[in-house]
Amino acid sequence: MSGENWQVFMTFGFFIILLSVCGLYCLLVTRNLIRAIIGLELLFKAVTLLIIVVGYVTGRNALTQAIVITVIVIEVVVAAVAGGIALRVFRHTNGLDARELKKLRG
Amino acid sequence: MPSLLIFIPLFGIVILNLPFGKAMRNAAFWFALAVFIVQIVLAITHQPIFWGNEIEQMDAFFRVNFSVDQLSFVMLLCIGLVSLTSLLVMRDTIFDINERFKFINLLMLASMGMSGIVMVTDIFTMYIFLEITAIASFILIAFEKDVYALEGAFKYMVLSALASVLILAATAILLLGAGSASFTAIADAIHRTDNNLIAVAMGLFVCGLLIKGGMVPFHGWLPDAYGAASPAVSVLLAGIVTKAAGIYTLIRALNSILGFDANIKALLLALGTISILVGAFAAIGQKDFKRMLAYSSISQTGYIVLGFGCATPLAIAGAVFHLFNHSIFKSLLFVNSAAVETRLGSTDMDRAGGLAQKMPITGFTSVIGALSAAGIPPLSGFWSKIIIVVALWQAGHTWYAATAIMASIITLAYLLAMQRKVFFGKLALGLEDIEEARLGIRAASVMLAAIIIGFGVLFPSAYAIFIAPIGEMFIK
Amino acid sequence: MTINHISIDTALLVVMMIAALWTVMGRSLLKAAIGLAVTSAIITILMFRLDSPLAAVFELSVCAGLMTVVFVSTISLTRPLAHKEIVELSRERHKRFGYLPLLLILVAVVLTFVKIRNNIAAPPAVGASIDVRQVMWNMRPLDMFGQIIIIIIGALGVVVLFEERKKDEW
Amino acid sequence: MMSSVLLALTIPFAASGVVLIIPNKPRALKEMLSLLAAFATLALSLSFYGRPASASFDWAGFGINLSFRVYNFSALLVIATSFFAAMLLMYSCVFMRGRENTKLFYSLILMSVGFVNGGLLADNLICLLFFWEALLFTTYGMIAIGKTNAFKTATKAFIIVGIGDIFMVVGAAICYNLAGTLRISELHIDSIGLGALAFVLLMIGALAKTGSMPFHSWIPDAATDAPLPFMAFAPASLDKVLGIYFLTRISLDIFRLHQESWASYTLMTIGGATIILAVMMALIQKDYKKLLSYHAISQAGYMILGIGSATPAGIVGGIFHMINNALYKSGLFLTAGSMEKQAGTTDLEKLGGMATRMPVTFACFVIMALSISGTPPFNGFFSKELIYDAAIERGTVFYLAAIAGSFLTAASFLKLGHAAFLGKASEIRPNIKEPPIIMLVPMIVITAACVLLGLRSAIPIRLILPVLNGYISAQEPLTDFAPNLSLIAITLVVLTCALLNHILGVIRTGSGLKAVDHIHYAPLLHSIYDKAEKGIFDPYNIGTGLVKIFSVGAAWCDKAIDRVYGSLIPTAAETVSFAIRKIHNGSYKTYILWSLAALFLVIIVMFNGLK
Repeated sequence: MSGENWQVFMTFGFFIILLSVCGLYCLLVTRNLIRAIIGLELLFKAVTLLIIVVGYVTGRNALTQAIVITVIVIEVVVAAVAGGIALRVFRHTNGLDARELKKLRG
Repeated sequence: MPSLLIFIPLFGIVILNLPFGKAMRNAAFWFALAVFIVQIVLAITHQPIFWGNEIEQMDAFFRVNFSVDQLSFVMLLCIGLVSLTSLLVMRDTIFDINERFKFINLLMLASMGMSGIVMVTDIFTMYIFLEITAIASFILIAFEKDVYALEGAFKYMVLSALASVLILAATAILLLGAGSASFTAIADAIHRTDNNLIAVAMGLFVCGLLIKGGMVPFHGWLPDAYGAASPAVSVLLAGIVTKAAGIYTLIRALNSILGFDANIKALLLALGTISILVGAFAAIGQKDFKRMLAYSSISQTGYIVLGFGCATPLAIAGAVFHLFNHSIFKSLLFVNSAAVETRLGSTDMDRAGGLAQKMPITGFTSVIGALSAAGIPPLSGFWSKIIIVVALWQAGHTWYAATAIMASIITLAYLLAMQRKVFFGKLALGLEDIEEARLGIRAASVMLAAIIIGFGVLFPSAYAIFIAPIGEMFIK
Repeated sequence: MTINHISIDTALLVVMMIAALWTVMGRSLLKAAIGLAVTSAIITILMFRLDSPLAAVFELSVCAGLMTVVFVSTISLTRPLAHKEIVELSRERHKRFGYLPLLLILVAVVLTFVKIRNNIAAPPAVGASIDVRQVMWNMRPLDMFGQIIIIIIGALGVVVLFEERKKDEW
Repeated sequence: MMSSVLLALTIPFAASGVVLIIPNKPRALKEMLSLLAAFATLALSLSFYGRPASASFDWAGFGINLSFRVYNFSALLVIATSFFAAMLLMYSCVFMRGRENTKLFYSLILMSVGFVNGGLLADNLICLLFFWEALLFTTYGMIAIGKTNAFKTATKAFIIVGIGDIFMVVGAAICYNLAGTLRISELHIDSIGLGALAFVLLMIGALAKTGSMPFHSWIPDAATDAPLPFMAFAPASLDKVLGIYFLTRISLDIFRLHQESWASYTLMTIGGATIILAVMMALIQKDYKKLLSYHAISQAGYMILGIGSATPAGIVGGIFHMINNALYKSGLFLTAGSMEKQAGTTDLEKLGGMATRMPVTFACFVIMALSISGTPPFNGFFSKELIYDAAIERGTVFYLAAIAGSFLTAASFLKLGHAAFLGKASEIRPNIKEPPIIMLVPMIVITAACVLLGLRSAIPIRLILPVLNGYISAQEPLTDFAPNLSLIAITLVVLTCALLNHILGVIRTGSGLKAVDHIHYAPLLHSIYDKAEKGIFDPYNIGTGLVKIFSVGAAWCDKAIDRVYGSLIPTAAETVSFAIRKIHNGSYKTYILWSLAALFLVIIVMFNGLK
């Protein structure tokens, strides 16, 4: 791979890792279920960007764009279903506190 | 024509959902039943007209590229059997016609996703089918809509999404070297390049699959999801979903994509052993029937992964056979738990007792299931475990083999404790008028018990037909 | 792409990180949802700059648009927290989320020490200019069917999870 | 011939399956069927002798074959097994009447016969292990059928024997690694290094099956909880047959034990200790079945001592003793069964004066008791003499242990016989009379066999001698063993002493059962006995000090071993289980953290590679 492309890949890679750390931190620290889902979305964003960068540096934009479109569809469906579950939880516990979801243990 | 396994149910679901009134909703059950039975029959007979490449028009029409080998056949058989079981259990646990209809749709979609997983030849398409199965599963878990089910579903969703991210990241990095997402291209790229990044991608990929498969320490979601789901869903999840999504994909990835890398083998051996032990020990003290079975499931999956980590043809054949056996006996035990749950209203083992007197079929089949899980001759579970252990010796992994055998005793201990608490001993107070489970559950448990006994007794021929060819697949 | 291009990209990436930080550390849920949309929008620009226009359009319309709608509607369906609760929460939040920038700097420092050899090379592409639509419809039709199935599942999921039932007690 | 080898397995298995599925009534149907199967197996096994054969079937592939081999030794033992099975089934037909689960019991007995035959005939370690393990489950099942407490006992037996089996499995694995084959007839390994470890592991397996110390503690428990025919069947005969068979195979064929090896001394020490400790425990039992069960352990010590001595006399004596023991021990258990059936109890304090009411049973008991004590001219005498012969050749200590065991055995049987059959007639149940003829026939047949094997002891010894082929070099002539007159004299003196001791005790206390109480409640020992359950030991007036140390040691060993199996292992497992359940705290964040930690580790490992 040419040095220039490699540099692009490395630069993007650096920020992609930072973005996923952001998402993971959000997922782990928050006590709100919707915010946890937002953390997951950040992770998905990071990985989408990674796929596009790979497409760019290998010159296979067509393939990676096709992949990314599918990933985006999946992402939305996951977010919708997760939101639905959070909504249900809200209806049962009257709150979105992740600490409520500790009844199953042991 | 393997694509028909995906498209016929898909079109069926679309048509069933058209607004044609109640008749469609009643037909859904029979349609699903027919689809699953046809899948079982085709997987057993290896019908060349259906699977063969002579009649390509269908696949060519849809421009899909499926490939089916021995391993896929075993998996398709499991998928058909467990989905059928789940359907039969559903018949006796969900009675509202609209609920039933939605459930059947989701069940067929999940089953379709799994059939896709075992037939694809492209890493990204595999990911899509994984996602189909996963999303359908967590909707199914949340189907119950009590707060426990929601909790289980949410945990599964979070961990599963994390796994998706890992798998996608790995796919992206592998694309960097391969330029195409097909198995062959990626295998070629891995073979060609010696780079840290690619190695890390392999690690990410395997970790993603291990989360889906619920191996220790990636297993946190599994007991909650299995335990909280409604009976029919537990059967499906424990029997096949995690196996198809995590374990089958793992062996496919190792064999067709990543190759048996030394580091990954060491990783799998270690994780397999830890899973066996943690699962078994955690199962000992459980008070809830389903939760105990869930931990037991982790432990049994450990055996399978241990077999993969050993990576000799015999070990992999044994592991795949154990995968099949596990699908059958764990489904059977979950069907038994469903029988208890429908009659007792809960799966708390302390509340049950002496149920075998009132529910003889459930009691008897649960003994068969438990003994097969513990690896007792001549039931089929024994053969797969012994093959794995023998293969481990032959490969020189004596300590792993010894651990595997020791854990087998723990398995027997907790399963016997369960038997004593739930089915034998004195009849618990207030259970005098309890009845045997309904027809669907009974039929499912008898069918699965018959398979366990049949495979155990006819092991040599079953071995020759199903298992040995898988071992041969891996001889390089 | 010249060095100049890379610096523009880097600047955009830094902005993206700031948006992400705002998303995570912001006080209200609504702001977090909007922050996510902003992050998404910046990623759209990056995708556009990386010669992936179709994906960029999808990202913009679906992720920045549709997803925000999903989140905002979910947030509005769940009861907003009382004001007092928010104040208490935000005090706590500072403690818990204050470490994120530190963590990010730490990870960044560690990453600068990681060296990866540049010996990965994909085999040269066969047909130089294959269109996205061609890839999607001719080469990867199974993905399209997968999307259809996923959307059906999503629809079913929304029906199952969002529907009101008399049985629910609240 | 190939198919007939398999028949020794398939007949019992098929019968077992059929018995399980046929309807409960008429009762005679299942009884007839199981008897028929047992006698058919016996007839078949008789045809095996002197006709070596082998059969092999492709089984699991990858070098694991289902291979069988008939040669004189295994054929002899298959005959013995089938004989016992036939006798005991006949006995059970009456004994088990009116009890629950009889169908399952018959089925399990037949299945065990199949498994034991399989184990004896197997010529492949994996194959042998398979049958060996399978026997574990039939044992479990048969104990669990018994009284309410039986489940716990069954679990205990299962754990103890299971642990032995695990060692054996590992041992077999090492053997395979060293020799590259799993065929027993081709396995020859030197007992040094890993080979030594393999020997120890396999030996532990064999000893655990035989029921020697320290793997014995389930047998006395089973005596009270399990159905009686099981006791006569498994611990008294089949377990010994299979365990000693395997011990002989590993000592003679696989590892070629030689006299000066550490292994030989280990075996002899275990044998000697088992004889003494178990018989001490037997001495003070106040229950017919429990007393016999401790003897079942003690007698195993003689066999192990004999085989461990690695001398021709010892090996032949050990095997001969195994057959003899199986005969008289199962016979004695049958007399206990008659007592239980007719008198309704086996508590020695309640029994008494049965000799006049059950004369046939009494006669059988006397002959077999004389036999087990080693009185000429019964079979036990001849095998014991051979073992003494070997023991004195290898070291006086072992001989002393053996002869002391003989003394205590005689003393305890004098006590047992006196308490149960003589003395004041107790009136626990009116009209106690002989059991039905079908129960008497097996007893009489077994007693007759004891007498016959004693009077014609040369015949069995000649049948056993070929076992040594290949072990003892051809130069040494293999003839009958000449009797050692001085040893015989000592034996007779010791037996007389035992008799005198008993008479002395009876005169002092006036009761056969309490003949030993003066030692029992001696001021020095009183507190120890009180502590170690009411009257566990009954040492005699000679060498009180020495006996005391031994007794305490034996009681302590027994308890400690019991504790390891009964509470230490389960407690450890529960603690680990509790800890594991505790860390599953229900928060998905914890689970994500675990995953991330593992992921991080994997990334580091994959990035740098395992060096």
